[in-house]
Amino acid sequence: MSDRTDKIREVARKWLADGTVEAVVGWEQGTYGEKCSPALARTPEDADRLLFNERCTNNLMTYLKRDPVRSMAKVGIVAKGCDIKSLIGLLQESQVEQEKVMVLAVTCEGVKKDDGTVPVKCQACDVNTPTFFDEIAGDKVASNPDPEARAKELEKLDAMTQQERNRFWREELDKCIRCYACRQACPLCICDRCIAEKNQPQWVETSPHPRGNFSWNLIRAYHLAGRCVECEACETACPVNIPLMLLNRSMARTVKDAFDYEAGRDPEVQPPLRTFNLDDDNSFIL
Amino acid sequence: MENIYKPYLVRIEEKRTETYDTTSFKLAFLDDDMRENFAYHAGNFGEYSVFGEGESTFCIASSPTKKGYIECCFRAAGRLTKSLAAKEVGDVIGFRGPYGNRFPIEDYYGKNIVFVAGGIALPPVRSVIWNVLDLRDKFEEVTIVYGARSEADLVYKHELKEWEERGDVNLVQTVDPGGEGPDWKGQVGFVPNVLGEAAPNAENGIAVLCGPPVMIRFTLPVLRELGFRDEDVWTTLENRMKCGLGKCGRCNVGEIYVCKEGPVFTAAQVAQMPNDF
Amino acid sequence: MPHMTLDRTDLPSLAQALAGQGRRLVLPVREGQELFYREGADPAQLDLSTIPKNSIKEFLFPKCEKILEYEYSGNDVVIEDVAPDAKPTVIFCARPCDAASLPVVEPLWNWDYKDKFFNERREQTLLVTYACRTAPDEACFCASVGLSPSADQGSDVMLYAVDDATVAVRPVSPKGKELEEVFSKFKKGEVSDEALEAFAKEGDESLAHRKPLDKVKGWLEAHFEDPLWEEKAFRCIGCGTCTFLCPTCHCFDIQDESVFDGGCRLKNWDGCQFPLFTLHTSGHNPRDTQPKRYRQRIYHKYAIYPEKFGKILCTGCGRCVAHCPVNLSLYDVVATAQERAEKGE
Amino acid sequence: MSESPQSETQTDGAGQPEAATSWEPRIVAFICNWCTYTGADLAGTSRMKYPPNVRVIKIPCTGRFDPLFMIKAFERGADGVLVSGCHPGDCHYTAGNYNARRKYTVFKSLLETLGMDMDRVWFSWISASEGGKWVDTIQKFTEVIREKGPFVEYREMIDVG
Repeated sequence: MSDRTDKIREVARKWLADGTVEAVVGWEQGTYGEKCSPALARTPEDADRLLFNERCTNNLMTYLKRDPVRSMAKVGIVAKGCDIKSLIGLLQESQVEQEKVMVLAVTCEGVKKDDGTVPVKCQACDVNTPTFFDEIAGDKVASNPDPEARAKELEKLDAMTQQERNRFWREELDKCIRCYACRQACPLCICDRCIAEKNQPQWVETSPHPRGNFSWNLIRAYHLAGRCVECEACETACPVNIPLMLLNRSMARTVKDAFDYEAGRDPEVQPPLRTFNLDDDNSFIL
Repeated sequence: MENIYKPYLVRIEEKRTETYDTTSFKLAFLDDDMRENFAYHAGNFGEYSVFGEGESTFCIASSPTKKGYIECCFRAAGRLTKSLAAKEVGDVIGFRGPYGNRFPIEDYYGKNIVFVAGGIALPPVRSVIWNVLDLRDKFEEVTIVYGARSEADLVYKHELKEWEERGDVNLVQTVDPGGEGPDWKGQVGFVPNVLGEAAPNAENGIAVLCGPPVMIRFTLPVLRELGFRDEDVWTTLENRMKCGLGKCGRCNVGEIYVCKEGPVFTAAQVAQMPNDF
Repeated sequence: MPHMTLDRTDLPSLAQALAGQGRRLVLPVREGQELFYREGADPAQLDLSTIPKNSIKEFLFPKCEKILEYEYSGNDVVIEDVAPDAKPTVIFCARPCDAASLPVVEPLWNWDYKDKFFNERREQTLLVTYACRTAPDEACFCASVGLSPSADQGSDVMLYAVDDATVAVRPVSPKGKELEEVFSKFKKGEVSDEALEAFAKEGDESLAHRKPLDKVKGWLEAHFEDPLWEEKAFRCIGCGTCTFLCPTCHCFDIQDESVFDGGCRLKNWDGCQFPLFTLHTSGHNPRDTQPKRYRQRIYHKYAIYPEKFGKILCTGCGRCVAHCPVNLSLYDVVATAQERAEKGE
Repeated sequence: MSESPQSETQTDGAGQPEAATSWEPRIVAFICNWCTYTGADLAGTSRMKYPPNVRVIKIPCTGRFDPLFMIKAFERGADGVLVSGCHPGDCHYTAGNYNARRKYTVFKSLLETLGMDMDRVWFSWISASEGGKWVDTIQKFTEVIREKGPFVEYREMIDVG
């Protein structure tokens, strides 16, 4: 791991010293447990704070959509393979100009959550060695994805009857407090003003009661269908532990099955809900 | 314990379209007792509600010297004010208040007063103006400088006429350059400049100033130049509010809860506040 | 004075007995990797291993509460006052930092205008607090804000796990003293005052590495504009987790919601970390950037509220430290302020 | 807002809790201006009869359909929602209905994941000449909903507090 840290610092220092970028977004040591925290290096000296280890869980791409990073002419960003998927999504949707971002990729064997467990995304990871970058830190890491890891998550839900699923989600969504941490953490929730914050008309009720919570969580998942790269940032941020990834994964599965599309793979490909095929499934329409 | 969030019901008795986007209401409490005894002061504000849409905060635009009703004036801009503007005479809306502090009118007795207002900020000043005019003997010179972007943006036009015709008020109206029509008889120019030219008497003087932040920023130096002390310049701070009761946590500027310790402050007090408004 | 003791294994039965007097029961239980205070949970599931993720705030100031009902008929409107849903409640094995949050926010709900929704719930709530012997989580810093892991502020009854098998009971408030009878049914023995002294000592020791935060207010008052805010808060994603998990954050929104001709007015949790919180209709926003909003949170807790109500609006529970998704620690920020004040910067 | 489900369902004054005996299925149909609306018109001018349980909301094209419309309809007490527009290949705007079809696919799956009763959500293509298909669809849908009864699962969420 320390090799990667060294390389990150070296590249960041170089970019900052020669003015390639205004700043480098990376991780630094946090102050709670082993947690790491997002860091903004503006000078070559700052670069020495940057590091990489298995607790670098944050998807830093979320900073591309907010100030001060958004207003910078050019920015360097340290990213794991999974984080780069988000960047690809942003590029596909013209939310980020490729010339404005320098990707300092880092190879990764998988990260660990606060509770020490390995996220599903890491069990299913096939981008341990990123392929889309300007510089890369770390030696090649072979991917050994568990093809069932994602599907296993959905088994429980699939086994339920419609009524059971309804009850399950009613209970889970009742917990929602409408803090919108899921949205804030998500690198692909890019609207300047979210539908939940528009009040003329008030499409989504802002109150954290069952009706409002259902609408909000449904529309959040819908707006991410075909876009979500399953980085798990939303679920990690959720202060009331709603299993948001179940919704996101279910959407991803539908998009894969129906349109043979996986988010975050190719910046040149059109996202599935921006295009169509003449022979898309028509069987459910009378 | 009483429900502090429960509004009084008021009926719209008169509705006037002040400008293309501004409406004023004359409101009467449904409750006879409230109608008789509702008391407030110039500078107080209220929470006006359209049930089903929510509440919005603005001042009471009428003078406490007028009994039996309250008036308000607002621009249809957001969800609430738009639905409020759609209400008609006879409709019932909600009102909570009066909240906040006040202009200390008694302290102005025996003094020269200049009112400076811009655009939609006339209503809070109007409450003080009528309060002063209804007790006209207690004050010396009264000057009103009122400006808006254009003629169409001037509110309370019928009252401007009334004030103009009164011999005991010096009314100076102005519109921004380009905002004047062919029949415009007032001044053309920005409020701070027009105020400077009008040169109201700062000797023993009080200024009451309301307007958009940019107007206030440029007007304060002019008032100082004319000789007004910051302690004698009174203004109101606007902040987003929900409860009006010092609880919901929105409106504070530093340790000052605008809804309770405001909205009326002197320029001297405002200068002491952190730049958070 | 000796204190009654009971068996630790009797805690669930005690909870049941307290609830049996017509009270709804709230207690900490495990859900996945974390603890939560839950209403109606099975007392047998009582879990005291660490501090719950949510605070007890939601039982006194719910996330969504009806404050008014209205119905249209023609031009007219009929409004109906709403009584708070203030059932008698026992919060069993609350943590001292949670219990202590109540006396902190009480003045806010009662200055001039008394909020009946909070007050009536407060009146109906019985707080049985489980003292921490040592700080249960790395994020804890209650000692820095004038409390301690075994503080009894706001509690009606204190429970002290004097050893693995024994829990000492100490009634604190008159309300708590009235419950002697219920507790005495579970009485197994007595311990002396000294047995409880260990709590104060060990509790303080476990937080010895935390700074006192007595100079923070002065520093803040002089540093409204400071590079610190940008430097720390650039990473803040504005998720509001800190405000919603905080036992003392009390900001709220008022919303109307209708179905057909009637509806209700609701008081919902809100937070200073959201841009919409202070956005004027005109488009002007006094706190238009995340660092400004983050600064407001720190100011409100450590400068504004102490100035206004004489108390720090923080009980050092550490939830905002532990659960911040980007590890932006409130403690680090105020400790930096303290440090700078000490150095005279 | 004049075409929104909100105003439509609000002004019809329905949705008050009814006694079981007086309950009638309430169906909201979002239909495109060019095909299905004209088809429904044709049904009307041809004096074909169909149940009055459907509230029609005209949208310019199924491409304009937003799942929020459906959610709002359910929030305001609908028991079933139909979305209908031009057949594939017939879209007045060339491809609005193809785009809509992708949206339906995703949204339908999301509703299934959330455990919504999918018998209450129907999609159809009905052309301007298919007045008979319109009548048929509405009849069948109304029957299905009548059999299922009020959308209790959603109504429970409507009662706030």
